[in-house]
Amino acid sequence: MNVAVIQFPGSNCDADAVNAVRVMGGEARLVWHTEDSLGNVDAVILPGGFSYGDHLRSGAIAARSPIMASVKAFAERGGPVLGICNGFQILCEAGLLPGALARNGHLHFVCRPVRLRVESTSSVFTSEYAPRQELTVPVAHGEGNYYAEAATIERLLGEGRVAFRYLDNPNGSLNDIAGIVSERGNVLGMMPHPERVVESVLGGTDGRGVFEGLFKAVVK
Amino acid sequence: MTQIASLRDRAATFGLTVEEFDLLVSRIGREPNALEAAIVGAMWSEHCGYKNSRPLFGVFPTTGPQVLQGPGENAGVVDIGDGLGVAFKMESHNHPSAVEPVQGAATGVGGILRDIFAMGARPFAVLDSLRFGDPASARTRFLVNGVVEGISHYGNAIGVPTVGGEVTFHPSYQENPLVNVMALGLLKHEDLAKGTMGAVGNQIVYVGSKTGRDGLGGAVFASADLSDASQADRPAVQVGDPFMEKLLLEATLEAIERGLVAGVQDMGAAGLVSSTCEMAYRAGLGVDMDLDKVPTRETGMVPMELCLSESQERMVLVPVPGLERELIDLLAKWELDVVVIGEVAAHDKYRLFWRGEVVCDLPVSVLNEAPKYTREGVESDEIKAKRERDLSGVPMPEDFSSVLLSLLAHPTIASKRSIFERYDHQVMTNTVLVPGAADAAVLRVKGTAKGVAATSDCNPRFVYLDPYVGAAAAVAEAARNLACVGATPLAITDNLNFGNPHRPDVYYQLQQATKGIGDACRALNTPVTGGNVSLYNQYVEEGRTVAIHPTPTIGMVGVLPNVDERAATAFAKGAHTLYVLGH
Amino acid sequence: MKYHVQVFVSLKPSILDPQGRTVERALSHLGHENVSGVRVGKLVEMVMEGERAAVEAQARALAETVLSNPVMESFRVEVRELAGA
Amino acid sequence: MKYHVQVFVSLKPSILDPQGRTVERALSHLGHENVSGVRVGKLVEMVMEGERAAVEAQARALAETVLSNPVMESFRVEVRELAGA
Ligand SMILES: Nc1ncnc2c1ncn2[C@@H]1O[C@H](COP(=O)(O)OP(=O)(O)O)[C@@H](O)[C@H]1O
Repeated sequence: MNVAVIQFPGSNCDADAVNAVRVMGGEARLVWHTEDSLGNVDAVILPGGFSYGDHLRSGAIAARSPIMASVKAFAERGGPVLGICNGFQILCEAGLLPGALARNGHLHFVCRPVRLRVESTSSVFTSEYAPRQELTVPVAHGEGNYYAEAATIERLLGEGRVAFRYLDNPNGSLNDIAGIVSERGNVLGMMPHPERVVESVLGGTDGRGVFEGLFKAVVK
Repeated sequence: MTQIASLRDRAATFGLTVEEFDLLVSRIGREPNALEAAIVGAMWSEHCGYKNSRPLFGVFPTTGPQVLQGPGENAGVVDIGDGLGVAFKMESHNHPSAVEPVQGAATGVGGILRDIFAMGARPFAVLDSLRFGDPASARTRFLVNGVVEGISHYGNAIGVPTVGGEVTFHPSYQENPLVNVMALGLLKHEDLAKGTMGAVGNQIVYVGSKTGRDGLGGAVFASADLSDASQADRPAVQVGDPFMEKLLLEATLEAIERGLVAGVQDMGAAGLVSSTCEMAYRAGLGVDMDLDKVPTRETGMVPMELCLSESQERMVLVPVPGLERELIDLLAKWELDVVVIGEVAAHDKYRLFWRGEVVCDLPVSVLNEAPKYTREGVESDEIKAKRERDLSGVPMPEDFSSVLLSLLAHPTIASKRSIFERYDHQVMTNTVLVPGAADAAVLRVKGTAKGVAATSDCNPRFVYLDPYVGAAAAVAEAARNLACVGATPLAITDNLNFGNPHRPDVYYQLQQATKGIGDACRALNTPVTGGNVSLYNQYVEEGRTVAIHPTPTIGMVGVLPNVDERAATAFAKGAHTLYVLGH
Repeated sequence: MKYHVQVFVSLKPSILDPQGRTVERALSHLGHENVSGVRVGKLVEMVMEGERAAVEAQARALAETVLSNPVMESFRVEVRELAGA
Repeated sequence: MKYHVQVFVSLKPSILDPQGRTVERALSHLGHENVSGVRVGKLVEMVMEGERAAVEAQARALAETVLSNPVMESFRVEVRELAGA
C-alpha cells in the first residue's frame, strides 16, 4: 500500500499525513509539487497546511502546480485521491471537486474537535464506517466555509456525494457539508483532519476509518 | 572639527549617550563616522547589548548536566536523552505590538522561531504570554484582537502548534502591552548548529526576503544620514510573511542536517549588522562585507538603511567550504534568493564596503562588548507600604459564592478558549495535552516513549509587591505546573519586562527579581539557558510616570520519561477525595 | 509599452459576505446609519508589458483563470498606460 | 440621494506585500514573464445615503479611520450616484 503525499511550498500537514499512513500500516512518500510524475502509487493524499501562504485564495496557486496534471490523470484512471483541509481547497480549485471553500462565517481561524456524521458509506473513504456513524475529528482552518450553487448542492445530495456533515457546524458551510466525493467516488475532500485522530495518545481514533477504507480499496 | 562636534552633539540620534560616544572614541582611537556611530548605537542598545541587565545575570545558574547549550547562542538547548535535545527560548515584541498589534505579534513569532531553527532544531511548539490593560477599554480590545490575530496568522501558517500561554489584564499595561513568545524545537545532538563563522575565507551568504526600509520609520536619525526617501516611505512596522519563513525553515534544517553549513544566524533587529557581527565575535574573527550586494526591495537605499533595516525572514548562512554549490541548489529548490555578501577575514574588524569604499571599520570586540551599567536600586516606599499593609482589618465577605463568581468572570482568570481556539494547537500531531486540559502543555516525541512539557508563567502582582519573592514564585509556579502533568523540570528561559532602569525603584525591582530567579533556579535545578530583556515599558499620565508591573515571565521546559504517565486536570468520573498539599 | 492593470474581484451578488456584514455592523455601531450593502472584495494591481490589445486579453484571461474563482467571484479589468514608462 | 461608494485600500509602496510577491512568482511560473509589481489590496463597496458633499466627506473619514490601517495602508475613494436609487 503505497501512498504519495503531495508537498507544496507551505504545506505543513504533509509529515502528519505520512505519519498517519505509516501508523495504519501503509507506506508513504512525499512527492514535491514540481515533479512530473507520481511514480508507482496506489493512492494520493493532498495534505493540509498553508500552501503558498494561502495567498490569493487558499489552494489557488497549488492547484495550478505542475504535479496536478499527474494527480488529475491519476483521478481520471479511478485512483483514490484524499484531500484534507488545504487539500480539499486545492481539489476544488483544480476542478476535481465542485464548489469552493470560503472564509469561515465568523471570520476567525478555528481549531477544535467537531462532531461529524458519516452521511454516505458508498465511497471507499467512508466504507469502513457504519451508516450515520458519529465521529469526533478536529478542524483547524480559517477558510472552510463550503459553498456551491444551489443546483450543485442538489446534485451532491441527490447523488449521495456528501460524505460527512457537521453536527456542530464550525464555519458556516452550506448544508453543514464537511466533506464530499467526486462523481465516481474516488476523490474525497474533507475539511476536518482524520490524520490527527489515528492514535489514541492524541485523543481519539475516529480518523482511522478513512485510512482503513483507503487501504481496502487499493487491495481490491 | 565641525563634523566631529556635530556627530557628538547628536549622539542621541544614534542611540548613544554623550558618554557612550566618548567611550567609543577612546576605544577605537578616533572619531566614528555617522554610519559607524549608528551601528554602535544599535549594537549597544539595550535590546542587543543588554547594558543595564547583563551585570545582573551573574546570579543565574547556567550550567548543569542537562544543559547542552547555555546562554550566548540563538537559543538554549537541554538534553532530553535518546540523543535528542530541545532548543527553546522566549522573546518579547512589546513595543511593535503597541504600534501595530497584528504585525508586531506576528513578527514576534517569526523572530523566535528563526532563533530555534537556526540552532538546527525543528520547532514543535509555541507558547504566548500576553498582558494587556483595562479589558473594558476599546484600545485593549483592539490590541487583544490584533495580537491574537497576529500570533494565529503566523503560527498557523508556518505549521507550528501554539499549545499554551497566559493572558493577564492589569491597568499598568494600558499603554504597554506585553507580547512574550516562547518556542521549542527538537534536534539531534549531532545537528546542533551554532551562530559562528567557521574559518577565514568562508563565504557569508544572505538568504531570504529582500531588504526594505522596514522599521526605519522609528529611527530618529538626521535626514542627512538617510536616503532621499521621505518619512512616509519609512515604515514604522515590520511586516512578516510566514510562507517565506516556512521555506527558510525547511531549507535551513535540511542544510544543517546535510552538513552544508559551518554557521547559521537569523537576522533580527538591525538584522544585517547584529547577525554578522555576533557571528564574527563568536568565531573570534573579522568580516569583510559588500553592502552593494545586499538584495533590496526598494530603490535608492543607502548603507545606514541597509545595515539597520528590520526586514523579516532573512538568515545568514556560512557554507562549509567546497559545498557552496550544493547549498545554493538546495536553497533554489525552496525558491529562496541567495547572495554572497562577504567573507570571513583574518583581521579582527567589522568592515563594510559601499561602492568600492570602506564605510565602516570597527573592531568586532567593540561592537559586541557594550558598556555595562550597574545602578543603585532603592525600593519604593509606596510599594513597601502596600506589602506591609495590615490585612487583619479587612472585612470578610458575607457571600463567598458571589466572590467566586466574580473572580471567575475576571478576564485574567476566565476561560481563554476563545483565544486558544484561534491557534492551531495540533498541527504536527504531537500535542498530547492541549490548551485547557492541564497546567502545562505536553507534546510527545515521535520515535521515543518520551514527552516534553512546557509552561509560561508570571504573577506580576506578586513581583510588584515583592520582586525577590515574586520572581522566585514565578519559577516555582512553572515548576509546579510541569510537575502536575508528570514532567521533571529541566531549565528555564526568562523574559524580563520592566520599566526604566534609570529609576532607582525600577532598578531595585530588576536587581531583586533576577536574584529571586537565580535562587529559585538553583533550588529547583533549572538553570537559565537564555532569555530576553525589554525595558522602558512605561508611560506618562497626567505628569506621572506609570511603569508596568515588573514582569519576569518564566518559560520552563520539562521532560516526561514516558508520555503515557501523565496527568491532566479534569476530574474523572466517580467520587473523589481532595487533598491539599503544603501550607 | 507598460500598462498599469487593475483587476477588481468581488463576490457574486447572491453570495453572503460575512466580512462585509461585519464591517457594516461596525459602522452602524459607530453611528453611521446611512451605510448599507457593504461588500469587501480584492484589488489586484500589476504592471504588464506589451501591446495594448495583447495586454488587455492577457489581463482578462488571468482574471478569469487565476485571479478570480468563478464559483464565487466575478471580476472587472481596467488597463491604463503607465505614466513615464 | 443614494451613492455607490468604492474605497480602494492598498498597502503603502514601502510596505512588504507577501501576497503580491507570491502571486507574481506564481504568474511567472505559469509563463507570464511580462508581469511585475503585483500588489494585492482591498476593495470595499457600499451604498451611502445623503447629500453628495456630506457623503464624500463621510466616506473619506470612514476610509481613514475604519476601513484602512494608516500605519500600513493608503486609500482612494470614488463616489458615484446610484442609478435608479
Ligand atoms: N495566550 C494563550 N495562548 C494559548 N493558550 C493559552 C493562552 N492563555 C491561556 N492559555 C491556555 O488556557 C488554559 C488556561 O489558562 P489560564 O487561565 O492561565 O489557567 P492556568 O492557571 O491553568 O494556566 C491553559 O491551558 C493555557 O495554556
